[in-house]
Amino acid sequence: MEPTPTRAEPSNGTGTFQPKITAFVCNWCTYAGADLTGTSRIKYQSNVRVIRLPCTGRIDFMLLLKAFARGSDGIIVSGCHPNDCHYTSGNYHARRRWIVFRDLLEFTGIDLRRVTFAWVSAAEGAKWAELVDEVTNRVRELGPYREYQALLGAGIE
Amino acid sequence: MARIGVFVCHCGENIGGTVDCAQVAEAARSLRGVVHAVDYKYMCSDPGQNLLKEAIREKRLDGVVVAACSPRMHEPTFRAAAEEAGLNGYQCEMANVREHCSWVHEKANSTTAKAIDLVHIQVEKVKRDAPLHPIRVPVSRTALVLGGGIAGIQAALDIANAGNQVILLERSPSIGGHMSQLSETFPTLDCSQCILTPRMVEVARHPNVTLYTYSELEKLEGFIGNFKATIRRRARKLDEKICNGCGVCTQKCPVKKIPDEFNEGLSQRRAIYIPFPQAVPNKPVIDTANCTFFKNGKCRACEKLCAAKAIRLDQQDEIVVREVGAVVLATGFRTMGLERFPEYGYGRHPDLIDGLKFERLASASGPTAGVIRRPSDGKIPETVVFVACAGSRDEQKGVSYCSKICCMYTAKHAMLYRHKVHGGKAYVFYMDVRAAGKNYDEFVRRAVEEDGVKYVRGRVSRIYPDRGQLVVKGVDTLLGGEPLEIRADLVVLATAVQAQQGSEEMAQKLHVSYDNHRFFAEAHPKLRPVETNTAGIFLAGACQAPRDIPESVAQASGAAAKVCGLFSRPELTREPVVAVVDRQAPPVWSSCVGCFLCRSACPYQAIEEETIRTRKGEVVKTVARVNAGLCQGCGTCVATCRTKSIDLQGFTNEQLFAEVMAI
Amino acid sequence: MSADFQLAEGSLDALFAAMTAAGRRIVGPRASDGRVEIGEVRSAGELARDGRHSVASAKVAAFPRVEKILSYRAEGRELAVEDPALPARPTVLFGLTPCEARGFGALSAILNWGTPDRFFNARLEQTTVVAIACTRSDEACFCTAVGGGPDHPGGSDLLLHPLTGGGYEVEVLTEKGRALVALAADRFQPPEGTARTAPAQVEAGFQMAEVTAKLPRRFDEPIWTEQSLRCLGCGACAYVCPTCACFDIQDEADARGGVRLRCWDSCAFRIFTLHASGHNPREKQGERWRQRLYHKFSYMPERLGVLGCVGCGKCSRACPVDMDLKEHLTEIAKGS
Amino acid sequence: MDELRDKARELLQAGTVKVVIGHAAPSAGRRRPVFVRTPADAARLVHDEGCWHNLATYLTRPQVRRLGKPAIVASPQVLRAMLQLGAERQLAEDEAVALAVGNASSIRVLPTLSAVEEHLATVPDELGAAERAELERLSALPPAERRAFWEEQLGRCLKCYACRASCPMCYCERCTMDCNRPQWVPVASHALGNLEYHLVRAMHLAGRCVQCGTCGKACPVGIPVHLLTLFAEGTVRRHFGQRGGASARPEYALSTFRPDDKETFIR
Repeated sequence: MEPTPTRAEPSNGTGTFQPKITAFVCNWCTYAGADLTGTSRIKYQSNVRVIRLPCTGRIDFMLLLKAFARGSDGIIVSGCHPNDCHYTSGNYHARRRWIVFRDLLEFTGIDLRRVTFAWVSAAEGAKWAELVDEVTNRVRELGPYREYQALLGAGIE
Repeated sequence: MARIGVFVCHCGENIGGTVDCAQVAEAARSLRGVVHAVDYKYMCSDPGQNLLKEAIREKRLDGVVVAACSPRMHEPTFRAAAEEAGLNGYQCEMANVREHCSWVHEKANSTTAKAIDLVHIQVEKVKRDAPLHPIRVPVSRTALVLGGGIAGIQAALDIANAGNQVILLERSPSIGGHMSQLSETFPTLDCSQCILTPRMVEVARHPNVTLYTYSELEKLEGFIGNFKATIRRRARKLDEKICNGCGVCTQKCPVKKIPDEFNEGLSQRRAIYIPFPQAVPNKPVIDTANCTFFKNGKCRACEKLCAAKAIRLDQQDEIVVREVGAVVLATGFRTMGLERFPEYGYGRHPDLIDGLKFERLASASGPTAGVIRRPSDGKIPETVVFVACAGSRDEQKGVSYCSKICCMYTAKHAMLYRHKVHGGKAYVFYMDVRAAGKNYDEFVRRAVEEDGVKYVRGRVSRIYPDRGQLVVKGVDTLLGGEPLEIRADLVVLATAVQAQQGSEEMAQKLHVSYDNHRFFAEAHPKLRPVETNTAGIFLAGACQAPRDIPESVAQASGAAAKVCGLFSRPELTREPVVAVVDRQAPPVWSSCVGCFLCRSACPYQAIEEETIRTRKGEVVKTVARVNAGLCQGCGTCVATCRTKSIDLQGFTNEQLFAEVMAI
Repeated sequence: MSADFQLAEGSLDALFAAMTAAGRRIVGPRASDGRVEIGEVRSAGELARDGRHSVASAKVAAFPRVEKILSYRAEGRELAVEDPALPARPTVLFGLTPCEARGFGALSAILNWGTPDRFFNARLEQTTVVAIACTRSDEACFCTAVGGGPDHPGGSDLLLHPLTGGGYEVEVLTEKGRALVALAADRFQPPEGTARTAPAQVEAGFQMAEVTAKLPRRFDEPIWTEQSLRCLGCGACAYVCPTCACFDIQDEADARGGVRLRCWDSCAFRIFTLHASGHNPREKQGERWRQRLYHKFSYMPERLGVLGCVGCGKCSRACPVDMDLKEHLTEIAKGS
Repeated sequence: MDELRDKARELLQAGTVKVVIGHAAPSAGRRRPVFVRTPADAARLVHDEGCWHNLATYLTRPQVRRLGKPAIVASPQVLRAMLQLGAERQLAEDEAVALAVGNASSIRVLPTLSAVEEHLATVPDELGAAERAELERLSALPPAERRAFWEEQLGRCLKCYACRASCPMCYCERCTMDCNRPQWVPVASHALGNLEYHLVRAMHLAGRCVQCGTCGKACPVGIPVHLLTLFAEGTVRRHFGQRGGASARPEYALSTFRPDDKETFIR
């Protein structure tokens, strides 16, 4: 499907490319960590849009595909560190899923530099800011994910 | 068509200073399904909440999005407000435009643009919010306490005193546990039994407590509030009700040479015996493994001698099934066997003993009536070496952790010895002295400074017998690793505290997880220390990790408080954020194919089997069903399900899909 | 069968060049690692001409796998609907088998049944079909049983008859064909009467009249379950069939807008007839297989006066479990 | 061949089974699944290299289940599929009799899944050399070329679902592809719909795939879709030491874990 452009593309006014970053985070660690970034007033780039889930175990790999299909240039997936899962083992299951899925993406030639996995705890407000900035900068370097967006609409007469 | 209301909060300058809230509200108005959008200075204030309530009533809203702070902050506030206005609380979502936006970005169009996206995401979510209702689970207000040591006794008493029923289960013939074996207790040196036995009696007499000693848990089914416990009451071979505990049988029994467990084998008991004088219940039990009658059908001496005619040699084990609402695990610990110490001669030498044996030697109720005599020849030892960290903090022995209590009881032992044997020499080999705790360090210092116990920092490399004594070879690392050799009459090893025998089986029986040392695992190391990851099952005492008495008691009371909280209402209500397996009209019934691969994904054993039958009772198929009582709502099963037959209320596939599509 | 022109082997490339120059897209059977596909061919050399039964059908030229039939966008609260421009690219389907060419007739009949299908018609309008008579056949072929033949002119604008000495005799069958000839008139010589390569022998195996006569009364017989025991319920047969016209309408949309697509669908799929209620009028594979046959050999002749089959045998070749249509029809014809 | 027919005939005669699922040869070049229900018909059974279908697919098919208890001519891949179906509760311990052929010198009659598991213990479970080579070749390509390869291949996909239909592990009554609330994967066979379909298929087979390659052979337009599932299954075997079709006990790699599972990419 042809992605309909988001209403107001994030733009820092300088006209440089502003990547669209989608983040899938768990409620108990990374979402709370991002809250801490806020309460600590640590600044980071505004390109990221956060989808909140209860646990990384809930993150269906399909959601990542949908984010790309929606025109995301980069994706962040983040949750509790091993052993810290609020549900004791959701992140362990997630980790296995990621290992397999990431391998498969690579095998089909999808650009892994655009998918970042991280453990960010509720205490790592600073790490969240670094993570978002690092991913945003890297993806800005890479430019729009044209290869994937070219798939949208292709094969439709 | 949805009727969504959007409320954009300025949070004073916190949001308003960075995000153009009016523009966000404006943009929200253009979203399909949004019929009302306003911005306001402080949404969490009373006027702000009233704004929300009025709009819900007047605009007949079926969903609201509050763009403000983090949902982790004010979601309850606004959900409650929505409820008051007659909207289901779960049809209220929050867009986090403060912590995730205004506080972390500069004032810019892009920041406002992000806020608009965040609102849009939540609008798409709330459109698909189903009204949810807290889950109610009936609770049977009886607690099962596993283990009759001090932790179990304390938990049982606290729960019972709050007016609830308790079943206290103990594997051995008497309650009391390790604490009943101790002589004195640190740091006060008050007599262990003097403080414990009143509690033992109290719990046994308690009208709300059913005491099952000499009994074991066969299996536990069900879930929080609704467990079904199957208990095996092993046959004591006598009628407890009739037996008056006179003890004649225990004196006349011809089988005499059985090592006494309570005295750690330092004395002997008969085949029919009462574990120890203050045992509760104070009734004998026949040790069928050693009783002549059970070996060759002869003897029956006890039966003949019993005036009360209480002996029942034909008595069989009894299976009792009880409904319980909660379980407290208090199965305690064991200590590492001396056979694990080749360097110390595998503890084959009678005068090389562990801490518990020493407790019995020092105990007034012990085999030596409290006089310290070495086991080999009953001689009063002139030199005693105490070895701390025997097995603890030792990877070779598979114990990486600190056993926590050894430093304290070793100091206590040395002190007791010095008190009882004047002029006796006491050495303590240690790695570090860990005496954190109220009056603990003072206690250790007292041993050194007042009672002249010699503390040597270093490991003992070898212990071997030599001319009626034990040669202890070690080094004093504080004296530059100078080799040290002490000829001792008695050596006491402070052996490592380990998980109870069979704790693994117990964990599997109860579906609680355990760590790699077989100690039961708490639900959260900091915030849920007395809960397990299985709802309704709690932890007390050393079955979770090495603990001393005050900690065990405190934790037991903590667990009891959790149980009482659970029992305080006839039903327990839980967040309805749980997984559900779809059910459809026949002939589909459910899209679940019953592969049950989701089962092992569930951390809470919440996935059950449901056999679908036609009205005629023919089996259509067996599908998964989520037990709402157990499900905690992580959603791992949802992501595992190939047929998308399981969904998570509050985070449904449709919602997450729509959220991504809104970006 | 009379020839209008003769076309030398060597003239094909010139013809291709002329067609390309005239802005025609040339699509035809071409060999691609071991298989014959339908795709763009730039030169005659690329064309697969002997035993050139392509796996998929050339129907894609007029009835693509996926086509956009409208798109819409949210403007404030309103939806702005856009009609896509009708396809304008003129296409020459070159070197089809006569059976494939005939397929367009049946396809057109069903897609235009009731309301005309403007998308299909617009594409067909732009399409010129050049068939080459078959000199070979395989065991899946049964065109002769369904009113066609290895050199049947039906559905073609031009029909080429291979000559023993190479080159072709050309039958011009329609105005479209004439227009194509005009693009390289000098290459189309008057016929010299050279011998044509004998058309393939395609033995019918059964009498279609028998089948059409028997179907109505065999509806409730176990034969359908029996024949379809090994059927996996995939859509391979329908998707390679030159006459299968079933489609699904899909909206691909988000909160801001979307597109409405027409996508191929197949009556072999379980969910093809699955109702929202869970009820499925064709719950069993046998019922779905029966539907496929009845639609092609009973309903279409009855309602539209055309058979829904051209005997190309593509379905039999594509089927992963060797569901052989010719064999099954023979069995049906045999029965009482 | 004779032995196979004899064994089948015996089972049918004895009434042990109602149907024998095997292959027949309608003509020299063709092999097709066949359902033999009379002792006489057993003569139609063939087994050779040409018999590529994983017949276990039929064990879960309603129309075949209606025939009664089956015996199935079983290559090692079929046997593994049976175990995996057992692990996923789609096939009971003694619901089907396996006639083990292939690597085993002579036909072995395996009446239960336990017997199947025992038998398989002696049969190596290795990927074909050709497949391994192709996987290595593709993995060695620069990402851009790999992408181009799969774009071209999947671009030809008709979404006829022959790969899904022929897979013994694709027995779900409602496949993710058929979910429309939400419509996770587009129905259309356009570039995106095809890519997503094949990624999902591979993910859903990771840890369950018995590496029979039937999906690839079933594809009418010759897309090597089996490479995707083989690759995903390979990842599972490499990282977690678990494999599809290893036993009839549920040990699904993606719903179990080890706290020390190794990865290199999570920061």
